[in-house]
Amino acid sequence: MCVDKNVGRSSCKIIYNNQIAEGVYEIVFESASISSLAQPGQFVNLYSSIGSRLLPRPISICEVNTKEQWVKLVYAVVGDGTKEFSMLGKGQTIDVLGPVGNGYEVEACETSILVGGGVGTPPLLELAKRIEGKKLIYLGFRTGSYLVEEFKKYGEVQVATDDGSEGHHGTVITLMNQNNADGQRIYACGPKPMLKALQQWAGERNIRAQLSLEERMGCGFGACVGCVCKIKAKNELGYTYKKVCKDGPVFDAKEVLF
Amino acid sequence: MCVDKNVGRSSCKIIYNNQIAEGVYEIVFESASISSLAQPGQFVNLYSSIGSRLLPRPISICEVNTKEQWVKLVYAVVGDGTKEFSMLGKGQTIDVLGPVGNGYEVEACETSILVGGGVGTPPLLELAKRIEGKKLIYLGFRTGSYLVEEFKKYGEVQVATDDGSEGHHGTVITLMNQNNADGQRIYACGPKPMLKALQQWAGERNIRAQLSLEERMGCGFGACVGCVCKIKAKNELGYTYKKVCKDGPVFDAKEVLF
Amino acid sequence: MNLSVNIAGVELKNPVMTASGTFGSGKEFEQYIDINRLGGVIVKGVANKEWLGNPSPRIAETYGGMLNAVGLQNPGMEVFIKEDIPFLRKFDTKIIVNVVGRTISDYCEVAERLQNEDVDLLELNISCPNVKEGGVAFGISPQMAEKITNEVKKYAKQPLIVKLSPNVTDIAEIARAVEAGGADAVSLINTLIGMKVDVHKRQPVIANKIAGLSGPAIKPVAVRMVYQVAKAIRIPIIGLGGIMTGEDAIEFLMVGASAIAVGTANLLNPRATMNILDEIETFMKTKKIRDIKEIIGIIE
Amino acid sequence: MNLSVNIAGVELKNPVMTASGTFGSGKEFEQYIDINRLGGVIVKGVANKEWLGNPSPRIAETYGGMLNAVGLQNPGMEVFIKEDIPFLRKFDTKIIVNVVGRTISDYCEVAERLQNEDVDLLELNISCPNVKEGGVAFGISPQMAEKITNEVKKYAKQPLIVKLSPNVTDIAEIARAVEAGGADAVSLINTLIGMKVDVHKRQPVIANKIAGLSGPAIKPVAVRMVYQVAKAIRIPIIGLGGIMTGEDAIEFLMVGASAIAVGTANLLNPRATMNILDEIETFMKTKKIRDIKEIIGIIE
Ligand SMILES: Cc1cc2nc3c(=O)[nH]c(=O)nc-3n(C[C@H](O)[C@H](O)[C@H](O)COP(=O)(O)OP(=O)(O)OC[C@H]3O[C@@H](n4cnc5c(N)ncnc54)[C@H](O)[C@@H]3O)c2cc1C
Ligand SMILES: Cc1cc2nc3c(=O)[nH]c(=O)nc-3n(C[C@H](O)[C@H](O)[C@H](O)COP(=O)(O)OP(=O)(O)OC[C@H]3O[C@@H](n4cnc5c(N)ncnc54)[C@H](O)[C@@H]3O)c2cc1C
Ligand SMILES: Cc1cc2nc3c(=O)[nH]c(=O)nc-3n(C[C@H](O)[C@H](O)[C@H](O)COP(=O)(O)O)c2cc1C
Ligand SMILES: Cc1cc2nc3c(=O)[nH]c(=O)nc-3n(C[C@H](O)[C@H](O)[C@H](O)COP(=O)(O)O)c2cc1C
Ligand code: FES
Ligand code: FES
Repeated sequence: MCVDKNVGRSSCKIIYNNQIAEGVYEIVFESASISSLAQPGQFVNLYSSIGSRLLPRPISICEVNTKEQWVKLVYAVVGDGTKEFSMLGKGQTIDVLGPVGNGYEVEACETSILVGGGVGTPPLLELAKRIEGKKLIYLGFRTGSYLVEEFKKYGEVQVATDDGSEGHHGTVITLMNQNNADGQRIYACGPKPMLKALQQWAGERNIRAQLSLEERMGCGFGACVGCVCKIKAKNELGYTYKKVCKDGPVFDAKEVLF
Repeated sequence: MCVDKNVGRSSCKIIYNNQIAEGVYEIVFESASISSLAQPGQFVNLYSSIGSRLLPRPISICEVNTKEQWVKLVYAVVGDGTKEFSMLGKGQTIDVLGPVGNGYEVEACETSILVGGGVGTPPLLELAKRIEGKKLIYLGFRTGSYLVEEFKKYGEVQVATDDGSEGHHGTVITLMNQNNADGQRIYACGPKPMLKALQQWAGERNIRAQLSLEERMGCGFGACVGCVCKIKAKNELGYTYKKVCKDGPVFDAKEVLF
Repeated sequence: MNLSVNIAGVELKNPVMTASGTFGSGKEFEQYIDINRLGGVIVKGVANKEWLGNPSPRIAETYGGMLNAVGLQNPGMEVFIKEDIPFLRKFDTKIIVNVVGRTISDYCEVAERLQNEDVDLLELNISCPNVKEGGVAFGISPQMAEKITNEVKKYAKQPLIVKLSPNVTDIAEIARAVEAGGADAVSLINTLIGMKVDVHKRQPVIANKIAGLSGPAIKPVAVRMVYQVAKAIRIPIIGLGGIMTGEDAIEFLMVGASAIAVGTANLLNPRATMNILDEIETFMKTKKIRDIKEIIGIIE
Repeated sequence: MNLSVNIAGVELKNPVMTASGTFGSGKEFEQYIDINRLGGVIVKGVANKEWLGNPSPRIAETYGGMLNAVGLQNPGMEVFIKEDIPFLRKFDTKIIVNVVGRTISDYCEVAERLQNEDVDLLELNISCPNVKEGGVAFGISPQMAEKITNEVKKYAKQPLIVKLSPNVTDIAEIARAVEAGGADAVSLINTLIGMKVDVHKRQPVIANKIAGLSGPAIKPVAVRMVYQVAKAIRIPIIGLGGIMTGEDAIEFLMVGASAIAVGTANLLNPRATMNILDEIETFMKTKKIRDIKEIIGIIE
C-alpha cells in the first residue's frame, strides 16, 4: 500500500523502542504514510504527551520499510522530551507528524562520501541504501558507536571516536584526511563544528557537499519561521534567513553561513 | 506495621482500578502511612501526571486496610483529571498525599443514621465499619447504585434513586421521611441540596448531624485558604470563612451556612 | 445552526480565524486542512519592505507555552501581493492582512498599497514585542495608539482592526483610544513579554534575549483582557491567546469576543482549527444553541 | 559551598524563601519539611484588622497554572503576633511579614505595630489583584508606589521590601519609584490578572470573576521582569513566579535576583522548597560553584 499524503499529527503504534548505546535509543513505529513518503534526510516531529511540553522534537528518519510500513528513528536522550520518549514501550503510541523537510538530493556518481557525527549518523542510513555507486562512510562518535553494522551493508565504513574507544582516535575529518578520502559528492549530518570543517574540506576540493542542519523548532513544518539559519544571499548583508524545517534541513554547503 | 506520619506527596502503587458503575471507579493502592492514619471522613489528594494539570483532586477515603496496607477510593469521572485516573491500571503508580482533613467525630449512640448521595456514599463505608450500635444507612443515587452490598455488612441499607431504577423512586430525604427514620446522630456526605435538606431535617428533630462539604481546592492541606465555606460566627456578618480541607470537610450541621 | 459573525461589516462564515504569524499565508496548511472551512485567515505580518527578522535561536519552549522572537521576518508587501493573495483567493475565506511597520508612514504605506488589492480586513500590529522599532511603543501608549490608528485610517480602504498588546497596565484604556482613533475592531492579545535562561550555558535561550510568550499558559490573561475590553468599547473584538480547544474558543466568545483566532495551536497541530471548529459545532448541538451570536458576551 | 545571601542587611542562610500566601505561617508545613532549612519564610498577608476574604469558589486550575482570589483573608495583626511569630521563632529562619492594607494609614499601622516584634523584614504588598481597595492602585502608579513606600518607611523599623505587580506597562519604572521612595529591596512578581469561564455553567469559575494567575505558566514573564528590574535599580531583588525546580530558581538568580521565593509549588507539593534547595546544591556541586553569589546577575 502506498499513501501519498502527509496525514498530519497522528498517533503511531510503537513496535519497539530499545537502547542501542549509552543514552541512545532506536524506536520503530508503524506508519503507512511516513514509510511510503519519506526521503533520506527528511525528519519527523515527535510530540510529548505531557501537556506542559508543547513543542515538537524533530528527529531524522533513519530507515523506513514501505512494505512493512514502519519507520525507524535513532535518538539521543538530551533533555526531558527525549527522556520521556525513551520510557515508551512496545504497544504504546506516540504522536508523530511527517515526513517533513527537504532531504538530500540523491545524485548518481562514482564515489559518494557520507559523513555522520553522533546522532547525525542515523539519517545517513536510508540515504546509504538509496545511493548508487561506491560509498565511503565516515562515522564519528564521542565514545563507542552504533549502527555501524547496518551501514556496512551499504558501503565501506570507517569509525572515529573522540576518546579513541573505537576506530580512529580523533575526528572524522582527520580520519578522512588520513585516508585521502576522495569522491564526487559529500552528504553530511552532525554537529555544527563537524559541518563547518566539512564545508571547508569540500570547498578546498571543490566537491559538492550537502549538509543537514539543526535548529530549535516551533512547528517543524514551515509555519512559524522560527528555525532559521543563515544562507548566503546577494543583498547588502550577504545573507538571508531560511527555514531549516522546510527549506532544509539539508542545504548545499556552499550556501550555508555558519 | 504502623506509620505515624503523613509522608507528603508520594507515589503509590495501584493494586487495581476498576469501573464499578457507569463512570464510577474504585481504585485501591498501597500506602502504609495512609492506611494506618486514615480516619473516616478524611480524604486524600490525587495528582495528575500531566504537567498542565497541577491542582490536587481531593477524593474521600472509602476504606482502608491497615494490615494489608491498602487504601480504597471510589470516584466518578467528571472531568479531565478523573478521566486520567480512570485510565490507570494495576502496577502503575499515582501521586497521593494524605490523609488530610478533619473527618467525622465518631460518637457512640443507640442508632446512627448514615446518609450518602452519589460519590458522597463511599466515605461512609469506613465510617459504618467503625461506628458501634445500630446503623440506618440511606444511600441516594441518580441512577443505579454501587457499594450497596458492602454497606449491608454494617447496617440496614435503604436505596433511593432519582429515576426509580433502584429502590425508592425519589430522594433519600423523602425515603427517610417515609420510613420515619429515627436516631441520635446523623453522618452525611453528598451533593449540596441533599446536605441542605438534611440540615433542616436534623434541625427540626434536634438531632446532631455532621455534614461533609466540598469545595474547589488549591492545596488540600490548609496552606492556601482557597477552599473556604461559610461557617456561622458571632460577628457583624454572622459568618466567617473556614477551610473545607483543614477545618473540614466535616462540619457540624448547625454551624454551616449554605 | 448559524455560526456566522460580523466584524466591521465583513461577514465571516464562522468565528474561527488563524492568528498572525502562526499560519504563514496558509501554504503550509493546505495539505493538512480545508482552508475553505476557516472564517478567515490573518496572515503573517507584512511590511512595506522585506524584513530580515531576528537571529537564531528564535524559539524556546516554556511550561505550557512557547517563546518566539521571529522579529516579523517577511518578504515585504510586493511579494505578499504577488504570491500570497492569489494563493488565498483560491479559497472561500476572508483575508486579513497583519500590517507591521517601524514608523507611522511605513504602516500607512502598506495600507495604501493594499487599497485596491483583494483583501477583506487589515489588522494593525502595534504590539509585537520582538522588534525594537516603532511597533511596541505604539501599542503601550494610548496617545500613540490613537494617533497611529487615525493616520492609518486615512489610507486604509478596508476596515481596520487594531491588535492590542497585553503588556500594559490598562488595556481598556488603549482599546478606548484606538476606538476613538477610528478603529473598526480590535484584536487581543498579542504575546506577553517573557524570557528564558539556559542555566547550563548561562545565557538567554533566545538570541534576542526577550521574546513573546504564547500558548495555553497565557489564556487566563487573554480571557480577562477581552472581558475588560468588551466592557469598555463598542466595536467588535477578536479574541485570542492560548486557544487550543473549542471550549477555549467559546470562553472568549462568552466574555465578549465576536470572533477568535488560533495561534500557537496551529504550530502544535496543523489541524487545530478544524478540531476547534468541530468542537464548537458539537458544543452548540449539545447545548441547543442555534446561533453562535446567542453566547457572545453572555458573561456579565 | 556558600549559599548565604544578604537582603538589605539581613543575612539569609540560603536564597530559598516561601512566597506570601502559599505557606500560611508554616504550620501546615511543619509535618512535611524542616523549616530550619529555609532561608526565610514570607508569611501570608497581614492587615491591621481581620479580613474576611472573598467568597467561594476562590480557586481554579488553568493550563500550567492556577487562579486564586483568596482576597487576603487573614485574622489581623494581633492574632498574627500572638500566634504566628512565636511559632516561627522556634525555627532558625528569617521571618518576613507581608503587609496588606486598604489605605496608606492601614499599612503604616501594621508597620508601626510590628516595630518591636521579632520580625526580620517587612514586605509591602501593593500588588494583590484580588481586593478592590487600595492594594492594586498603589502598585500600578509610580507616584503612588513611591508615596506609600515613603510613608510606610517612616513607621517601619525593619528593612522594607516592596512587592511589585506585574500588571503594568513598565515594571522598571515602578521599581525605580519605590527605590526612590526608600525601599530596601523589591520582590517580584505578584500574580498576573486572569480569568476563567465555565462554559457549561456560563459563568466565571471564580466568584470574584477576576483572579491572580500563578504557577509555572507565568515564569517567563517573571524572569523577564526580574531581568529588567535588575538593570534599573541597585537595591536587592527577590525573584518569584512559577518556580518549581532548582533550575527555575537559578534562572532567577542569574537574571539578577539575590534570593527567590517559592509560591504555587508549595501548594502542589509541600516538600517543594526542600527539593529546590537540594537541586540548587547539586547544581552548584556539579558546576563547581563555591558561592551562590557568583551566579547572581551573570546574564548581561
Ligand atoms: C532536523 C533535525 C533533525 C534531528 N534529528 C535528530 C536525530 O535523528 N536524533 C537525535 O537524537 N536528535 C535529533 N535532533 C535533535 C533533537 O531534535 C533534540 O535533541 C531534541 O529536540 C531535544 O529534545 P529534549 O526535550 O530532549 O531536550 P530539551 O530539553 O528541549 O533540550 C535539551 C538540549 O537539546 C537542544 N535542542 C533542543 N531542541 C533542539 C532542536 N530542535 N534542535 C537542536 N537542538 C535542540 C537544546 O539546545 C538543549 O540544550 C534533530 C534536530 C533537528 C532540528
Ligand atoms: C473533600 C472532598 C472529597 C471528595 N471526595 C470525592 C469522592 O470520594 N469521589 C468523587 O468522585 N469525588 C469526590 N470529590 C470531588 C472531586 O474532587 C472532583 O470531582 C474532582 O476533583 C474533579 O476533577 P476533574 O479533573 O475530573 O474535574 P474538573 O475538570 O476539574 O472539573 C469537573 C467538574 O468537577 C467539579 N469540581 C472540580 N474540582 C472540584 C472540587 N475540588 N470539589 C468539588 N467539585 C469539584 C467542577 O465544578 C467541575 O464542574 C471530593 C471533593 C472534595 C472537596
Ligand atoms: C511564531 C509566532 C509568530 C507571530 N507573529 C506575529 C505577527 O507577525 N503579527 C502579529 O500580530 N502577531 C504575531 N504573533 C502573535 C500571535 O498572532 C498571537 O497574538 C499570540 O501568539 C497569542 O495567541 P496564541 O497563544 O494562540 O498563540 C506571533 C506568534 C507566534 C507564536
Ligand atoms: C493562594 C495564593 C495566595 C496568595 N496570597 C498572597 C498574599 O497574601 N500576599 C502576597 O503578596 N502575595 C500573595 N500571593 C502571590 C504569591 O506570593 C506569588 O507572588 C505569586 O503566586 C507568584 O509566584 P508563584 O507562581 O510561585 O506562585 C498568593 C498566591 C497564591 C497562589
Ligand atoms: S520550525 Fe516553524 S518554520 Fe521551521
Ligand atoms: S485547599 Fe488550600 S487551604 Fe484548603
